Amino acid sequence: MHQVLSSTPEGIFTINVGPQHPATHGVLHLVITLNGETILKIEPHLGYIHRSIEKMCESLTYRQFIYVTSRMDYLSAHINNHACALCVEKGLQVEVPMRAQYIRVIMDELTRLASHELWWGAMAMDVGAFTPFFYAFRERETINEIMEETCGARLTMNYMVPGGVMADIHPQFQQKVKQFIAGYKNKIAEYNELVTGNVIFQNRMKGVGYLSTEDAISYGCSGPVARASGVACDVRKRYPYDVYAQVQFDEIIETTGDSFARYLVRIREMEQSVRIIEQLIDNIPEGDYQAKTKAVLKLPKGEFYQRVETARGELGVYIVSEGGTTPYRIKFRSPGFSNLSALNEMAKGGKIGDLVATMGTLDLVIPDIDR
Amino acid sequence: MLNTISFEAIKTAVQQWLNMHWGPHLAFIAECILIGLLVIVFFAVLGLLLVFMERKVSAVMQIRLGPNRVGPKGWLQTSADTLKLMLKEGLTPDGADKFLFNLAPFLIMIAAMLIMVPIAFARNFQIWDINIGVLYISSIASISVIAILMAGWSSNNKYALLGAMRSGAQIISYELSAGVAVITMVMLTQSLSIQDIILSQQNGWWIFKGHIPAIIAFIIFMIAATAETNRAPFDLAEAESELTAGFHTEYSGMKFALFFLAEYINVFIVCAVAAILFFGGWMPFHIGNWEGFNHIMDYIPSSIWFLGKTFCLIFLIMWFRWTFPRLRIDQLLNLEWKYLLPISLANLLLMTIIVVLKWYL
Amino acid sequence: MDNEALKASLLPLNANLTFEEGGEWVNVFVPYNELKPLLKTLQGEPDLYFNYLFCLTCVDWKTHLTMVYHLTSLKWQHNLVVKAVLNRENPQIETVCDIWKTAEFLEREVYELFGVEFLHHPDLRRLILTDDFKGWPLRKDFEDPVNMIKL
Amino acid sequence: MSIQQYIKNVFNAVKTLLKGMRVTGYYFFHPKEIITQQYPDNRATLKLADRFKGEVVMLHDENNEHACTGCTACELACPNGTIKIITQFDITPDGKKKKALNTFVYHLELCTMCNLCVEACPTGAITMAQNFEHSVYDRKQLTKILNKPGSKIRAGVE
Repeated sequence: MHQVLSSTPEGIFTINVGPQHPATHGVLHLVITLNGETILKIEPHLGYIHRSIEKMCESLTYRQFIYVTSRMDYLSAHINNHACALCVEKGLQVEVPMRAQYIRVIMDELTRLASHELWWGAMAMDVGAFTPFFYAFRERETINEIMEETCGARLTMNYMVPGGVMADIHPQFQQKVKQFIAGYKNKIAEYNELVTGNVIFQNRMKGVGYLSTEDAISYGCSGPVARASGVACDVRKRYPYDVYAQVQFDEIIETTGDSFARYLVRIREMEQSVRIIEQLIDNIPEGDYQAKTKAVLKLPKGEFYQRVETARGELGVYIVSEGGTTPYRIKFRSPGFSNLSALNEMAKGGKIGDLVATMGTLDLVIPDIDR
Repeated sequence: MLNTISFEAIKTAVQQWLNMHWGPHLAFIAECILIGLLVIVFFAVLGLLLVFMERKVSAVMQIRLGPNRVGPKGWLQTSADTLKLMLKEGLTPDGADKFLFNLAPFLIMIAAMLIMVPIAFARNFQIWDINIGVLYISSIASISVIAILMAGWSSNNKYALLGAMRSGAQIISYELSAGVAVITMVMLTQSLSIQDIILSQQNGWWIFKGHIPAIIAFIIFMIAATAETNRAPFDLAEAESELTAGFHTEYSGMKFALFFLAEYINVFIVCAVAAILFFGGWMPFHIGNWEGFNHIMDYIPSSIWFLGKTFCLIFLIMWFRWTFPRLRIDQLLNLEWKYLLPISLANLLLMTIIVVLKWYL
Repeated sequence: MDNEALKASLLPLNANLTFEEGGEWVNVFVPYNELKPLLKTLQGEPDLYFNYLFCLTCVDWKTHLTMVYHLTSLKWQHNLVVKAVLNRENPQIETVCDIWKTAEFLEREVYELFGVEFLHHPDLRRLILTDDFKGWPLRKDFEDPVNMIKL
Repeated sequence: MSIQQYIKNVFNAVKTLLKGMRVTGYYFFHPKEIITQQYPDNRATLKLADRFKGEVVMLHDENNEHACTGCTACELACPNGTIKIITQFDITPDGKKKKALNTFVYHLELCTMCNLCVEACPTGAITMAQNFEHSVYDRKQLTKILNKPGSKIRAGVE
């Protein structure tokens, strides 16, 4: 008979998860070394969706390059744009009007909600529950409609521009957001009933994919992944930008460091996002939505770094300027890239089912990793 | 009797006609062929119906509309899908063990078909009332695991192999608690024959008059049945977010459709068995000696009773599937060996006491 | 620690440090062969405690390459940018992935996009590009007539 | 694990499962909650947001006049080279040469709807339209000429 399945005498064999695999949410490729069902090693292979955005940005002007960044972490497109706009503003030393700052932060938090919604649905799907996906998309759809009305697009909005936002909010924006927020709290309760409390789900999540505090710091993890391991790293708290310094919200920190902690951090972060929006939505000050900037932006010679908190963690925009209209070198420090590098540490020794649960709670967006 | 056009009447008429015209031997052969054809047709219709039902149930639970384009209200959707699957090329991978690879889907269908034998669809309408009906069902049900292992191994695909191995561990362990739950009910009826079991529920179904042990046995049987049919939350053999499609990763076209069909047939069969054991099969809803009430209930045809009960249970299993996340393989085995098996054994003891003391009605 | 205090505490660590003025954070240049011990001290010293490497990248200045390490201390909340100049023909530098594990992936990325060779790196393979890819894409002189569209 | 704990565990587990089933059960018995939109069928009632960015169009008034001066600000603002403006020199009545638009070429296949050209336009000649059904059989059809044949610049627009 022909040879069936190559493996070593000890029964150790490798399988390829991805680039097309339901659990990788995109084109991530993991080479997994297995002993039976137990994972010995995970090696990520990246680059299936690498577009070299950094190189592209070198030939685009400071106004133009922002739209490309929506295509990195497409689930927090607003926040990516926000980071770039802030970085350019830092170089230009432009004061952004208060109205624009308020709008930006509300948009950021709506984006975060939408992103966490999608994560919640997709993660429930990873562990085998299909129905939550649709409930999550129902809420996400409402947010998208609000976005569409104000920004003109649903996913890659390109709404933030250096100096403010591209257009004023839609007249119905405030009313619609308030309506959404009012109904949304019940939805979180429903999510908890359907998924969080479920005994099967808790068993799948608890004690799985453990990441210690030291490792989280050493691997450069950020966002909910690091906060679930007890690292206080919320950029919104540590280095507040725009009006984040003025709003009241809690930095969610869990200390258990397992998948369930990461899950809880995100769920509770959704509540905090709601809280931020509630504080801001009624108090948007009157005024300009955009500061006066020159038609052609030129950054002074120097280096500018801006970090923001996306739904996945700390996004850094590093612009090296030679004084021209285009950046000399631009680097995006993407949260997913660092979080992914810790995957081997988390999933080692677990089962294949654990790997899926762990990857689900990492909330990987592959274009963000590959850029 | 009440039902002049019952299944029983049709069966008797056909039998008489055949015997009258063809003589006993030929009539027997003709009957066999007829039954075979009936079972195949029944399978096809059932498959289409259950797939459609699953899609609609899941859709409404997921705040969607579900299939609604092909035919009135989408009723022909599954037929269209079947047509598509038939037209698709049935690929056999190069590295596969071709004989086993092609055999496996048929084996799983044959196993499903064989279980059909002792199930009573209506009053006196049964292919063969074997006196060990329940035992026969439990033993034939285990054949499907061979087919799954065969499919997984012969595919020469690591995902398929992992899925098959999971499935093997799962089905073999859940057979135990399903078996014990069945034995609990056999204690009550004191017969293995399906006919006897149904008739013993003449004045009330076992779920109502069997006290707590019957209810516990029912719950355990439903859990074990869900596991045995490889359905969520126990669909580890397929677990599409982990193993893409598990043991049938490499199958396509009609061979894949057979696996798919077999899953639904198995769901139907386990639900039918549960309906027979706990809800009296085709037996109408009777309460003790309320003659009037029982009489009204008898007007509803027995086949409706049987199918109604079965489909309610199928709905329950579908409800499970669209609500719960999937278990992990070690948790799955934990659940069986640390929870279901001890509980069902204790339950069996309890039932024995009840039966010995004759506490049941 | 504010920028001035940080500068003051950095000075005794290495005699060859040069500071770059301007910018939000302290920018310090260090000879590439002395980078590793400096970073090790920066991470270990309890007063500095730069335990979080949040960005590691390289800039091609056409005449030379500059490695840029962005460090922060989650405990003291101060930031530092350490830079090292490499020659362009044969860029080599010690790996820092035994100090911060995140550097393993970041260095692999820099290796394949800039061609910087990290000495003693445990697994210096291409991460993003295909194994037979020629050239260092993020260098300024990289040309790819097929895939690069000049507007 | 004591026997009490064991029984408690089993009961709690069953309770959480039933809670989950209640949620899905609620939606099963309340089909009003269904949110599916049957897209191609609801074209008549489908209303897109006014700001929806579907494609770039040039505004023409009833006299077939537009406001484009051919200044190429949009061409410069576009990050993808979507817009190509071909200009010509008109002779004004007082005998001077004046730059004017000849053809406004718009490559829809390259456009990312970033709205930068509309922002850059000094005269408000172009805007975003709410059309999103762009699929065609030939890619060539996606290259559009936005100024209508015979159109000319509106008087007074500089």
